[in-house]
Amino acid sequence: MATIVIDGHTDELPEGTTVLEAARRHHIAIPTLCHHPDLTPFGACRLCMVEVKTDGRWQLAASCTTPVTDGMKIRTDSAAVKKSRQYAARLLLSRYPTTEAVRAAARTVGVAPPPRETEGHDCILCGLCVRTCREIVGVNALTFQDRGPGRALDEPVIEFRPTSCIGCGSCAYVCPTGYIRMEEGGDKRLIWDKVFTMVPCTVCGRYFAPADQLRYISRITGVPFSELTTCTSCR
Amino acid sequence: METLRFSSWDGTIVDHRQAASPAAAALPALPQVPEGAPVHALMGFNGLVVTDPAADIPALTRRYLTEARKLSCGECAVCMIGIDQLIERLAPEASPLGARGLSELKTLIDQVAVTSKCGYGQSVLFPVRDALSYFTDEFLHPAARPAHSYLSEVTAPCTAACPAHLDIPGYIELIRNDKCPASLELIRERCILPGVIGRACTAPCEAACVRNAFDEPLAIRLLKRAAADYELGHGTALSVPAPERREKVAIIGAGPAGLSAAARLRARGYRVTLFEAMACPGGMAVAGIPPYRLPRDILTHEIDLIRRMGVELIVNAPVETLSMKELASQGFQALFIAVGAHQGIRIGMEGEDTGAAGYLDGVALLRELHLGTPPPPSRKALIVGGGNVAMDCARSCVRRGVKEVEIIYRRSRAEMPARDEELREAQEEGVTIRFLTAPVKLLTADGRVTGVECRAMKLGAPDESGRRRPVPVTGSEFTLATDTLIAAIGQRPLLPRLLDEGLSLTASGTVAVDPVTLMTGVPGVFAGGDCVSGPAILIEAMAMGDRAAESIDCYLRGARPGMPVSFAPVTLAASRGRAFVAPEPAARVPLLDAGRRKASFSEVEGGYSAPEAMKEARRCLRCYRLYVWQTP
Amino acid sequence: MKVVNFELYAPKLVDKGEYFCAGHRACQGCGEALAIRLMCKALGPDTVIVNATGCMEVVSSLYPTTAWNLPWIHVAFPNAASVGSGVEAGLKALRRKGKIPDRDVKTVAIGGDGATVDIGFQALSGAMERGHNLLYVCFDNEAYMNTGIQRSGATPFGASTTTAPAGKVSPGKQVWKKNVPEIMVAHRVPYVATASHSHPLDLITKVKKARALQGPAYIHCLSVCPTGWRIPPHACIKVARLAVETGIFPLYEVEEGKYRLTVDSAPLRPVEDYLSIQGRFRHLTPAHTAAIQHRVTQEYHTLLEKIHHLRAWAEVTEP
Amino acid sequence: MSTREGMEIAFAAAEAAALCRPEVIAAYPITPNTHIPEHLSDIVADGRLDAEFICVESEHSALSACCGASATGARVFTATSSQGLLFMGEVMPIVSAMRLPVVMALGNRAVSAPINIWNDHSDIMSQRDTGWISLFAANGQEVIDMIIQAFKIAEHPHVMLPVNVNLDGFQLTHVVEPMLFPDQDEVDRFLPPYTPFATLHPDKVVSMGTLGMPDIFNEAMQAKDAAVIGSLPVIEAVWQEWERHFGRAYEPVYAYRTEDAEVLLVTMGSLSETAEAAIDALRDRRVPAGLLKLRLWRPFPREAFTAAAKGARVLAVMDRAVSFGGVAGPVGAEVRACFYPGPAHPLIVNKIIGLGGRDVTVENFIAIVEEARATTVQPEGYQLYGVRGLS
Repeated sequence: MATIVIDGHTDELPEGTTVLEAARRHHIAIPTLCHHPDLTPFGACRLCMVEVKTDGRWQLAASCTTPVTDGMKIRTDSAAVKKSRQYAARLLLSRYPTTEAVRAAARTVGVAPPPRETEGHDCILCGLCVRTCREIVGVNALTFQDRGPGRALDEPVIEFRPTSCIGCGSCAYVCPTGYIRMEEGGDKRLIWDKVFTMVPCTVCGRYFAPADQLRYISRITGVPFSELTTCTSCR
Repeated sequence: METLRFSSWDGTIVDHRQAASPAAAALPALPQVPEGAPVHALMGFNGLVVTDPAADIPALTRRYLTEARKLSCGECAVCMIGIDQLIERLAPEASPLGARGLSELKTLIDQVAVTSKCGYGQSVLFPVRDALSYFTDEFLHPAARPAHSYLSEVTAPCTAACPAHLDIPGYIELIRNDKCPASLELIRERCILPGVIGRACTAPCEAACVRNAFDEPLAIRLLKRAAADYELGHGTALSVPAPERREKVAIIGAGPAGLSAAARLRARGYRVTLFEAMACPGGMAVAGIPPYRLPRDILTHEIDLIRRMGVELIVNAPVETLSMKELASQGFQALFIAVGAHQGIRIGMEGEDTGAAGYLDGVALLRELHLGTPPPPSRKALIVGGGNVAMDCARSCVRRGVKEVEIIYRRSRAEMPARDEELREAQEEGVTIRFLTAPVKLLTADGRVTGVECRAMKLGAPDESGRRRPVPVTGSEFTLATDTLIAAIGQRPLLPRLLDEGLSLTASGTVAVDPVTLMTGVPGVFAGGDCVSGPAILIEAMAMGDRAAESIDCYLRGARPGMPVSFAPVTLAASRGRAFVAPEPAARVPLLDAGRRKASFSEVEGGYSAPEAMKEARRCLRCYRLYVWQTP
Repeated sequence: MKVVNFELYAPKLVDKGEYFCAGHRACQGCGEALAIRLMCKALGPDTVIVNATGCMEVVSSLYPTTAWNLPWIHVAFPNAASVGSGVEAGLKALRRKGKIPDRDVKTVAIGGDGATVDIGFQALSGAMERGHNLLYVCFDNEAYMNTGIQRSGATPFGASTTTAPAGKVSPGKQVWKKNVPEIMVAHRVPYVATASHSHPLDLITKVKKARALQGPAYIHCLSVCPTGWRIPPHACIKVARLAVETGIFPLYEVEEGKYRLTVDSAPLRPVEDYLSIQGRFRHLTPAHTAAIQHRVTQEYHTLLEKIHHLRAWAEVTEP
Repeated sequence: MSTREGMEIAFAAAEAAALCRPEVIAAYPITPNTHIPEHLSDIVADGRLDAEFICVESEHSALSACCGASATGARVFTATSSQGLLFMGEVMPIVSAMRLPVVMALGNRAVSAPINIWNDHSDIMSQRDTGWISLFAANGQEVIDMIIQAFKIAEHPHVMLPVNVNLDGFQLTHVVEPMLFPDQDEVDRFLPPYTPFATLHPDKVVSMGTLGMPDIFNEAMQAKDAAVIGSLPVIEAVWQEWERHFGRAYEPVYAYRTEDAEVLLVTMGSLSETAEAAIDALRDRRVPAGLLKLRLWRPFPREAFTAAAKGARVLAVMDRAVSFGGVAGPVGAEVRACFYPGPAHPLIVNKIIGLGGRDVTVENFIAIVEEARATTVQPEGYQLYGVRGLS
């Protein structure tokens, strides 16, 4: 257990709890764009900055990726914290000025978004889809492209591997900006520009899941494919 | 860089711009640029250094930012977008900054430094801030300047510490992004035996890892191994580009240096023949490194990949049988000597040369153990020496059932070259160590070793190696009984016949070569690896193999190899970044338990699973260090 | 984005917290209790619930017990929206004056169809018109179930209820269901949506959207009542899904006047599939069914017309 | 330091409410209270008061919104009249049962039909038993004072009940009077910020307004009743504190020239002023008459009243609402009840006067007193005074 002081409240938490979780326990509002309680913290959006004190001096830290340590002091509303959140918001806005999720987040930290011409659905590289695909679905169909010496890419993008994707659509569900789109019609589903064939429910005939997805489930669970072709509401 | 006009290196400001005659102030430790490149100014991760009035700082800054952006991963909101904004606002065509704009940019830089996700973003913009703070006028009132040319280099503390200068943050990031094949490809660019190095390397990179300051270093070696292990399951082939070249190159010694050079040259299309004295290739990797650290199938697999490139391998071709003339007559235009250092060095004690049974040379013992007919196990073994060879001998003896294994070392633990985990694991396996003890006389009876007379030592002043020199304590002699004594205090190369053909040796008995080209006195004959450097680690030998391949290629094409920028004098670990790093210990790998280890030669250390590797890779702070030089 | 078929993995991402807790006294297979539980998960802890009188208030708050792990208030039958207005105004004023922590606590008023489309309608209309930062969710089980299945303005044509029973001369309710979502659209509130507990992630997504915006929003959620609809409890989800798949209760949303179908059920199944398995429609003749089919098809096409041809207010107002 | 100013009393009521810094105001226009919310919305619009003014779509919603707002811990004010109060009727007992300290200015007006916008007390009497504390003001100054006092009473931890301050429609609401307006800081000293014991906020989760089965309903009602009865000493204490702060004394029953009086008039609200004039005239003619002015209607100050009435032979009790088919008007019945059982009780004459704005003059009161003096046996029931074609 680690004893911490967060905005004046003393609390004892199990090791490994993040500062963000600690704050939420105390109803301390901290803005986030890339955080999801069921996924590994990623620290992309930098909106959840707080100040922590572990070795005598206050330092800014991303609350979602910072685990509490015994004796840690945390403040979530200092001038420095506000300033850093506002800068992160400004930078995000400068790159994604029309993305509603970003605009909303900016407002929460007191930064007025610029007047909007059109509504955009940008990829803000929050990594929620990558982590969902990896940790919830377990197929790693999405990854970040790496950048570094000799691997000069103009823009970082999220890389889609059609071969691994099972078309479950969880990435589209978790995407905060609507950038990942998924369309359906009849027995087809389109996602990330890949077309999936849907399987009809043996009972109600509703096209309820992509064949690839059921094959995947069949493979990891050992349940025969034929037993998976009944939709959840008919099971 | 001759006279210093301005420097903000490490944040210490030295400003001689107003001084009538620029004082010959000491330049901060900087990377060495290849000769013949006059430098006006340098912008590096840790500051700005100006040596020439002609330097155009705004231009340098823009160039630096352009280079910096290429390294920004874009995985956090501040670093790349921040750099983009700076590029935009500092562009020549951008609207004038004004004092206010300037200070806004400085605040922006400060914010990026404290809120960035990785070590790169936290440190990369300090020099830009310095430029804005100390060359304000040049930014506020831009003047037309003649165009400069630029030179830029990227390294990292780990990369610089690695003899082969692997792009470590690069391949770690690829692993983190679940791209083991791409990662392995990147590793292979500078390390042709990743599986071997991933197991048997002493990993100087880990010692240099910035994370040492916060918790513990990245498990860089194990990550490399993870990438290699992944490939074992999936399989790849090393490519040879057309067109094939007609020139033939002979390489003597299929050790790490020879194999590396062979692979590189083959990859360039040359026809390569490897001559190996022993029955199988691998050199020290196979003869010196015990299988419990480096399973043979791994080595074989990676050597096979090289052979499949079309490298001809001739084993059981002892050095004695080879001569330059013959090779030349067989049409080899170039020769690379990489015979290693397999000749154990004498301890230099009384009775050493009596050839008494039970007195063994460490490397010879290991060679026998791993390749030939090992001597019958004894009751007790004394090993003399404090290096990894000594450790290997000791641990191998344990595995061969020797009841009592003791190491004698004439200095203390602090000076001992052996790796910590080697020593720890050896002690776990029951090996005992006697520090500050030197053998002075080998005791024998009817041609058999019966014991050794030793003398206690104490530490004196440091010697040229920087380690404290052991000084005998007079009258401290004592005797240790043993039936086996193994000398493992070092090795030197053995190359009888080639010597007669014009090779010259250095004082320390290694082959003398040109430090840049690695060419020996004999044109077309190059040398590298342990036989040049003396006993060193695998990756060092391989790096030399690569360099040799490079200059052999140049030699055959009649070019001269370029000298790379050297970061030797620079401390890369210290950066001006002051952001918070959450402590997170490295992911552990399973070790075979001591009991089972002693019984067998099977691999002691386990590896990471893919998810474990990705988790560990997330700890990397990505400490890329960027340097941009402005030259006329 | 269509969320109809996420059911296999995305549910793992739904909030694990329980705000409408087990142990309440709702009937077996109560669709409304399920819908409320899902709604609360989407809303999260920073929420105040204002509950109109009705089943949910009765089953969840029997003194001295409560199923609510969120701040909750019940005042009366007709006024959830106006109590909600007061709660919203109170929180707004106290936050502005620094008397409560400075963070966005959402006020959510909930009521059944009686409390929403009948007795509470004036209060609802007023609250929406005043533009409070208030989300109103109607859980529509198509009759006054709490008082014993009396007919409401939301009861569908042909359903038999205790005050509009099927008799020798009457086929149950003889007029059509009041279309309150459309009336809410007419209020020009930023967000109006229909939802159903048979499509949990669709429901959650819509509640999250409504929760995020600062202003009035209305969600009309179909909530199957096995007791009142005369169906076995286990058929609850299936019947709700059939309501969507037959086009009787299409799932759509209206953002700034822009219509969007969130679940595309084309081709529609015959209403027969839906009606025939419910006791409340048992008495319907083929003629009745045909009439209902006609009406449903017509309504559905009207909706599609709006989706394909209606421009959002933003588009209309911007040059 | 208070300032004297002439102003329409409805406006003064609004100013008084504003001095109490309410956080939420919800009201719906209805004659004759309309000027109160109108002026309050002016004050909010001018930024003199930082509050949320909710322009609800009905009185029912007005009181509902007040209920919700008060539940969050906000200080809440509303105002209405007549039909509006009756439309609030459903929520009235809920507010008091949920112990929400809402304060209401009630511009008393007759209840339809025939529709009539003028003053009497039938609106408040119809809501008599909802568990609200009811204060009656006799003039503009009392309106100002009572509204400020009302918040202090309502929010007292031992009370926690809603309070309505009754001011007669037109007779008070639309009359311009010179009044003393306390300074803001004086009011702040007298009335500290409201500290609720339970609020609707995620930081401390509570359920309010739960279902009560028969096994606890009696107890709930008993608790509510105890609270209303228990508020009496608090009200008296608040009034004493008021006197210390502002020098104006208040008591539940105000006795005017009652020394050795044979007849006592009993009035509530604005008619008391007319009654005082009548008493003066009678005293000039050596008639031993006095006046008891009821300022507190709920809880009814029984002991104070009987003590004040001690020694009088006849009580002439004025009612301004009819309890059709009852034994007396609401006040009449209350007064009778509070003497029973008792060793001796005065004769009680019960007149119902001034319905729907019918004028009541000094002469009327003099006549009523004369009739009372002539009374020797307890008369039956009650009389609607001055009905044309009768008497």
